[in-house]
Amino acid sequence: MPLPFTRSADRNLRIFFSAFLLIITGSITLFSFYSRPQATEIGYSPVQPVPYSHKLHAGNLGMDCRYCHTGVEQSAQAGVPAAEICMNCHARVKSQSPLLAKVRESYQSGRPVPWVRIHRLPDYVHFNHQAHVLAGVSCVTCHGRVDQMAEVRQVAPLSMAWCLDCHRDPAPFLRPRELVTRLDWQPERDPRELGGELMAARGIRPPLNCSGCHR
Amino acid sequence: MRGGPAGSPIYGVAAEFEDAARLLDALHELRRRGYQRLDACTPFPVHGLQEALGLRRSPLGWAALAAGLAGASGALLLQWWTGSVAYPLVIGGKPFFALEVSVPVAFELAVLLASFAAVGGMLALNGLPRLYHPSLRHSRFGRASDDRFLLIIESDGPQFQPERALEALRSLGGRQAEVLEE
Amino acid sequence: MNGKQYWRSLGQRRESAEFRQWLEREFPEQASEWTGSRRTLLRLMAASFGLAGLTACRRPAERILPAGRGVEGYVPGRPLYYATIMTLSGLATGLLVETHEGRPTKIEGNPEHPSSRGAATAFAQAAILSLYDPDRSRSVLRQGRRSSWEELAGFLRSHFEAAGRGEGLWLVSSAIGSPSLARLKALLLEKHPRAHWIEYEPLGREQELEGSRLAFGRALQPQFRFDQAEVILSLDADFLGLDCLAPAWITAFARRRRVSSPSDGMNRLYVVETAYSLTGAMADHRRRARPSEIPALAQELARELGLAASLPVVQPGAPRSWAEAVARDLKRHRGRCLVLAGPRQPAAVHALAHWINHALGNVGRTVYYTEPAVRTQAERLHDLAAEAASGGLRTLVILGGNPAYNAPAELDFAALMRKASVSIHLGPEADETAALASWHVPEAHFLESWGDGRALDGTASIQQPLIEPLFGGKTAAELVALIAGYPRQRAYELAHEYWTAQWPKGDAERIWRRSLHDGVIPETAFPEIRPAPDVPRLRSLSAAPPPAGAELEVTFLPSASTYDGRFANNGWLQEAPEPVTKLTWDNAALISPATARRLGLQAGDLATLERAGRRIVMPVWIQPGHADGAVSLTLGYGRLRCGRVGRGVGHNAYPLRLSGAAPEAAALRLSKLGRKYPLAVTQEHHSMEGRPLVREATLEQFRRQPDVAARQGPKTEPFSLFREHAYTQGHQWGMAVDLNACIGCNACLLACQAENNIPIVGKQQVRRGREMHWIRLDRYYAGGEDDPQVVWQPVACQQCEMAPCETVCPVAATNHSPEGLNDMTYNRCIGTRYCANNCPYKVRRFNFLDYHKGLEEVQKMAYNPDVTVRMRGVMEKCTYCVQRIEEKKIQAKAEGRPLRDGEILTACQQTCPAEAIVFGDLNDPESRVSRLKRDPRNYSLLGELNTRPRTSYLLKLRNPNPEMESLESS
Amino acid sequence: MATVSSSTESALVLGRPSLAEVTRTVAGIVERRTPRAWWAAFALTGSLTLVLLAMLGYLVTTGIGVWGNNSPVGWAFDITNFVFWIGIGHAGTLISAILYLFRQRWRTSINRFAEAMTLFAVACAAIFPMFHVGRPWRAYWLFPAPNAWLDLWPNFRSPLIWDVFAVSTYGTVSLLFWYVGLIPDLATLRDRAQSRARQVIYGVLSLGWRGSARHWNHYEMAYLLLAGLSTPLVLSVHSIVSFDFAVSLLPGWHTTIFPPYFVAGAIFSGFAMVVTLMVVARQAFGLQHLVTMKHLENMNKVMLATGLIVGYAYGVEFFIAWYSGNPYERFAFVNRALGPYSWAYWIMVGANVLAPQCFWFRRLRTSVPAMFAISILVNIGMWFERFVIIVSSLHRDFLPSAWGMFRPTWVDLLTLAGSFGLFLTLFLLFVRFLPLISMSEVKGMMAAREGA
Repeated sequence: MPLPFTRSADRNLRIFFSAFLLIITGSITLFSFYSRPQATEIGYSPVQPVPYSHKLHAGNLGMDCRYCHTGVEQSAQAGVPAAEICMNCHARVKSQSPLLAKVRESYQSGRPVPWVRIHRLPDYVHFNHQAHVLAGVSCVTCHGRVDQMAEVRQVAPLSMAWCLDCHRDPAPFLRPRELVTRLDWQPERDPRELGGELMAARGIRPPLNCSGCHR
Repeated sequence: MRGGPAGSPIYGVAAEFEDAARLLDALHELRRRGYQRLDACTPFPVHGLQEALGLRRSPLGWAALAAGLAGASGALLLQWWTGSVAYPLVIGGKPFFALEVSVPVAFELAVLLASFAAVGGMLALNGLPRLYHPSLRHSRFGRASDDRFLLIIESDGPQFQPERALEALRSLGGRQAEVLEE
Repeated sequence: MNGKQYWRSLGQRRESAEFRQWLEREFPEQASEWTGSRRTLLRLMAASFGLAGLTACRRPAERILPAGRGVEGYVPGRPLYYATIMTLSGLATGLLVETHEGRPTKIEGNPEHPSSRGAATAFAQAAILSLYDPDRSRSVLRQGRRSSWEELAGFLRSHFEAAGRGEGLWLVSSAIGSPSLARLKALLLEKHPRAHWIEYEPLGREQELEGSRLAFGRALQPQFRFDQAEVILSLDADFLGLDCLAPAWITAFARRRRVSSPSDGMNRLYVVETAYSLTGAMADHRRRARPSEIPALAQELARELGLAASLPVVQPGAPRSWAEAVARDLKRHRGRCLVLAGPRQPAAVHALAHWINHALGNVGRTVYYTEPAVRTQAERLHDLAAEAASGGLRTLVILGGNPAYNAPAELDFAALMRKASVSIHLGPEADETAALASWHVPEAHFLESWGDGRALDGTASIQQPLIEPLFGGKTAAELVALIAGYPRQRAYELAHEYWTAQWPKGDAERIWRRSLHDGVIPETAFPEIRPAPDVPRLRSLSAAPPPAGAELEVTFLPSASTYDGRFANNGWLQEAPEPVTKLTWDNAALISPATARRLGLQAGDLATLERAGRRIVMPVWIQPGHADGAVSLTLGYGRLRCGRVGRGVGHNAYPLRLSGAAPEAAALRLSKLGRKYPLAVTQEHHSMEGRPLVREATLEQFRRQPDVAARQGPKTEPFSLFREHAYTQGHQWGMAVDLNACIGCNACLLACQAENNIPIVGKQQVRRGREMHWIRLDRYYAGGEDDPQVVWQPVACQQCEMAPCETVCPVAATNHSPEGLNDMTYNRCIGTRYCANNCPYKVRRFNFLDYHKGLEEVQKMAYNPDVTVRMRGVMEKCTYCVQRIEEKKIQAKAEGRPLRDGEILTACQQTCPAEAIVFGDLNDPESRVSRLKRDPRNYSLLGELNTRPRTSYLLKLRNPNPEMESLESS
Repeated sequence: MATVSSSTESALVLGRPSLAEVTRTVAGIVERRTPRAWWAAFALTGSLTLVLLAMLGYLVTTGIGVWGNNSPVGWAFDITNFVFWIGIGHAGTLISAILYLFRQRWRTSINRFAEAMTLFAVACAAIFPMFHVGRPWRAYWLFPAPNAWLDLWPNFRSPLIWDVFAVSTYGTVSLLFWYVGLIPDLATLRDRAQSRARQVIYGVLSLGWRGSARHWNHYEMAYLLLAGLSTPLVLSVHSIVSFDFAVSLLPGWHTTIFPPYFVAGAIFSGFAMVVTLMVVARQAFGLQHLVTMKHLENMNKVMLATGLIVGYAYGVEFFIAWYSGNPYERFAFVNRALGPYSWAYWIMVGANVLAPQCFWFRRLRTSVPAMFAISILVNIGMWFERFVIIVSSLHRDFLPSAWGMFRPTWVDLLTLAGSFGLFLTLFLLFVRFLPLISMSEVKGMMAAREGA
């Protein structure tokens, strides 16, 4: 038999091995990076059946979130408005606009407008809008500056780790109840300090145990 | 073909010996004659070979010890951090961290890393894996992993004289004395 | 345990080889994942599990569908509660129904309603499942082919034009408690004076009314005040169980068994019965007697009380001395005692009971009389049969009920129906009767239709729907209105019109709305009537039946799962173990151990039962404490035309059931068939092994040493090797269960099932030991195998402070909340089952298979949206209804006030008619639960393991008559 | 080649073969063309392995419900098989490590074999904890990997987590140990290779080993270290496996004697399995002069010793149950011996305590058929030991109301059979492609003997 290996064998071996390692580690890092909720969730902005602009209504016209999302202070769900609520104004304003055809149709027939859900939690997570709003957590904390979005897009990962960040240290995210829907509001003093006072005043102790959210 | 065209760099010369005893005698003799860079390929660890070649005791033990300690302390740190810093959960009414329950994992990790150190260190110190080596060029190298003993005198630079080395090996009973190219 | 021998079962008692085989046999040959599953996993959950952490692949678009127009006062995501009623055998009980987004999801008792007082029975709890039962009939059928209400209307108009004065028109309806329907009945009979209308209930109580007719000369309804009675004698009346006409009875009875200090008193209960009932289990003295012995005993008692002195002595010996002792005890408690007879007893026995009560001055105190709320007339079915035989039967209208299945056997109702040229059947499902009828009309469920009804005491309520009829069902009233050609046709109009007519014009609407809100209509209870006994008649009547020389006597019992068969397609009820036998998905012929020995029978043997020339095949079950020489047959099984769940479950006993007074005593022949039948029971695992699990003492013992509960446990001082967590901050939830009040009904079990989306697993899985109920009603026998006592112990997760389950979970899926809850996080669980292995109470339940598989949309509507539906492969268990805790906490915070004690009710606690379960905050020293924890009777189950359970139990007490100790021992 | 001499011969190598002969005998097995018998055996075990895969597939797609497990018997065949295989996996490391440290020469010709067996047993064992969970696709939560979604970690108080670390460490270290031992022999195969393919494959596998003095210097130190590390490791692994039970509070599980008792049992079963396989292998490949009666007899002696320890443990358990006065404990053990699962208990006692007593007699100790039969009995017995501990303790614990019975399903049985298929398949591949006796060590030993 000839020699098992020639001089070049070792170089080839090393090249082969390092290439192998590179591919493995590379793919793992890439996967773990792009599978982070930050990568998968943020930026989701589907096309809605009606081109409703929060920028126009909440931003320019300065409507309060609660005008449409009526449940937010009384219920777990903030609620998406019935066509009726749209028609309160649009019976007069832009009453013939083709963009609003679906809304008018829904109002007539009672058949719902099929909005596409953007902020979704798995059904084993029991998030409660009422509890958060009453504690003084602003809409903006989870939904971002909706008043500047023509089309709403998800701005937060809404992952458990992300929720926990706030539940562990809520102070910086709290504000007086009445300012909850003021998306542009900035505290004039140190938010942590303010939040601390609010926590003390309202006895805010966000749950860190599982059944706080999973039931 | 063996011997090779003159000019091609020479790794050393090698010859085959019948058994371990003759190999050892030869080695002693060669060292007496002033050959420093000697090596032997044997099918099994031959006792006295280390002494004959003047090899130092392998330092692997220390590597393993260090790795073991690292493993144990790393494990303890992990368990303390996850249990009482990252997400302290009340479990069975027990403390967030206790040494007692942390022992098994610490021990296992210690053993694991120490073993890695031992094997990794062995390969590193031996320069393995190394598929090609000049000594493989010896015509009877195959027997060195079977029942023969190969003695190698490595070249120690330009002043190295293969002919004298070959002569020395033959004189000490080495068969198939050959020059090994790089 | 104070000298008592606890044992598992007959087989186990004498460790026989057959028994061991039986144990082996208890488990089927192979793992059959149950195909007839009823519910499915919300796929979303699985999906989100699967997707979690996947790369940025397109997310499936999920839709939000808001209503086109808002609904007044309705906020999406918030449950609403409505008052309504459920009617069973013509008697209404008040309910409070929770709805989410317009779908009823949970039923509670209506605190305002006199017959429920906030409690709900197992049947009421399970009604939700029946509402969403996809097997309900979905359309009008003509000769079995799809038809329509309009077509029926057309047909009826022409048909009844011809019918003229109603010759040959017979109507068979279930018992009518509804005033508005009663009025329509009257109208129809006015229009068709020749027509006949029979109110029939297979479990009717004709004998009771007949008894009062004998005693007072007129049919009267006895109304009991159990909370006034210190001594109660029940003659075969299971008034805590299936003969219970109002959950409030149980509440009242249980109140008299609350003992918190040695000075407190408690009532004493004597029970004479054939089979082992819930009432028998509560008894301080229970006497088992074959059916024919009970009247004799009643008469004996009357004689001892010096009433029927003229009557002959029927049976000397033991019953006599027993009767003596009871009589003395009754006499000692004049005006504070109560004697009642069960519906299976002949009129004479009822008459005697009335007489005795009167004589002991109980009338007006522990019992009073009113007009009967319902009058059924099973006997008139014979006239119908006669008419049919004579060919006079033209049109037969069956309003609810299933007579073809449950009418007295000798009538052969099926043949009778065929004789009618036109037969119309109204019923919730296309059942045995529907199959024979020329027309079938789907009946609306009570949660989807308007109506009204009366409680036992006469209190009327409006039945208001919570959802549109899912399958276009109609009510009896609507059908009657159609037949009677009444101008108004819609159920709402019929009820509304009737009631508003009762009230002053101006106020009518206000009262109507108020009645809807409260669930009761003011001033509708019957007035009390003070009847005088017809003593000469009573003297003359002898209760003793002709001496029955029968080898075996037979008695027929309602089923705790299907009642009279109507709930056969309800999986929750089918899987709820029968309280005493712990049988699920089956019925069996119950016999006593001695009788079994005599006939060489073993549990599970198939036998043929023959009576009056009719024969059926049924497995036998050996029931300790059953009367010798008698067989008890549970009705309501073996339905052939029924939904997928109930079809062919169990064996039909109706073919052996004859009508007429006390037919049960007629002889029965039982012969072994030599084959075995697989029964799914959990009972073989019910022995105390001398362990202090259920701690029990007599009132005397408790008075002598109030710490008897502690003394019965081992003397241990548990300590821990590490520093423990302090549970002193905020709320600390705990629970106390009063074993002295618990009557072992399954209400809590079903309430829990409904509240927590607990799946049913089917007979095969139950046989494998995989039932999913979060709360288990442990039943233990005490005493000899022929006549043992029964004790109950509801066991759910004990929420241990030092939970063994938590330590061993490798992924920390179960851990402790700061409020002392043993949280179980389904979405973190990977299903090692290590926690269940390490749980000393074995209260954790594992989803061995996907028990929510293959579910129709309509069935998903029953889910409670506040509770996650668990997927295959995860562990689940009781959480103290944490979803309710969180809801109330948020509500209190929103209203800026602290939580009130008793504001949070767990599902089991809320429905418990005996008020045996108390939940609350242990950190509040004044909360009810804290006070109970200080009660001397309080003890922890397996406390010696130092698991620190948050649930504890209160010592079970019995109040035996000292005079009778000697009798018992004999 | 030398022939087998009488069974009274107690040398470790018979007939003084030359070094070359040793090489030829051992390497020959690998170089000869595949015998028909091997193919037959491989077909059999291979199909059993496919059965295993099918069963696991059915399990994962349908749920744990396809097994007989129930409440209260949450663990049954799954964990029984796990502990059984892990136990088998103890002989290898024990022989190679502990006997090495004690300079037991007789280990040399069996250690490679035993180590391979260890690896394959651990492979089989690892299947069960992986698949006994209700949601295997989430099993990775058992490892302390940070997770961007949840921010959650394993519960390091749980013995199951200790298992994860112990078993994976044990598997890895055993693999290293085995491979390091193989390197010189792989070099031999490389040098004897008759085809280019073999030359390259064995060449790469041997990492270019030259048997140079420097190599041997570090090599022997590394081997010594591994031996030193594996010794406590092998003891720790089964101790930790026993913690799964000892740390719980279940009567019949919560027992302090478990760690030593389990370790002894593991060695017991491991040696039994080695004997079972070795007896067949040496016959099949004519290794009687390298694996001599002396080896087998020594192993039988070890089995006798460990068998006695195990028997003692059985006894002590009962004594302690009685002595502790704990009624639950007492019941658990009475129930074990007389309850519905007593048949399993008595099979266990018969096979583990009584059967090995035969080894008191030299005649039986040195009779191949006898030791084959007994070793198989012990294997069965040790499987039942785990079954008894797990099932008979679980099925009747504290609250009689929750008692139940376990009845295996066909899936349970086929899965167990399949795991044997996998084990034997791997083994057949091993004996076919790798030297099943450590040539370098045998040679070293022979040389040492010449020297002596």
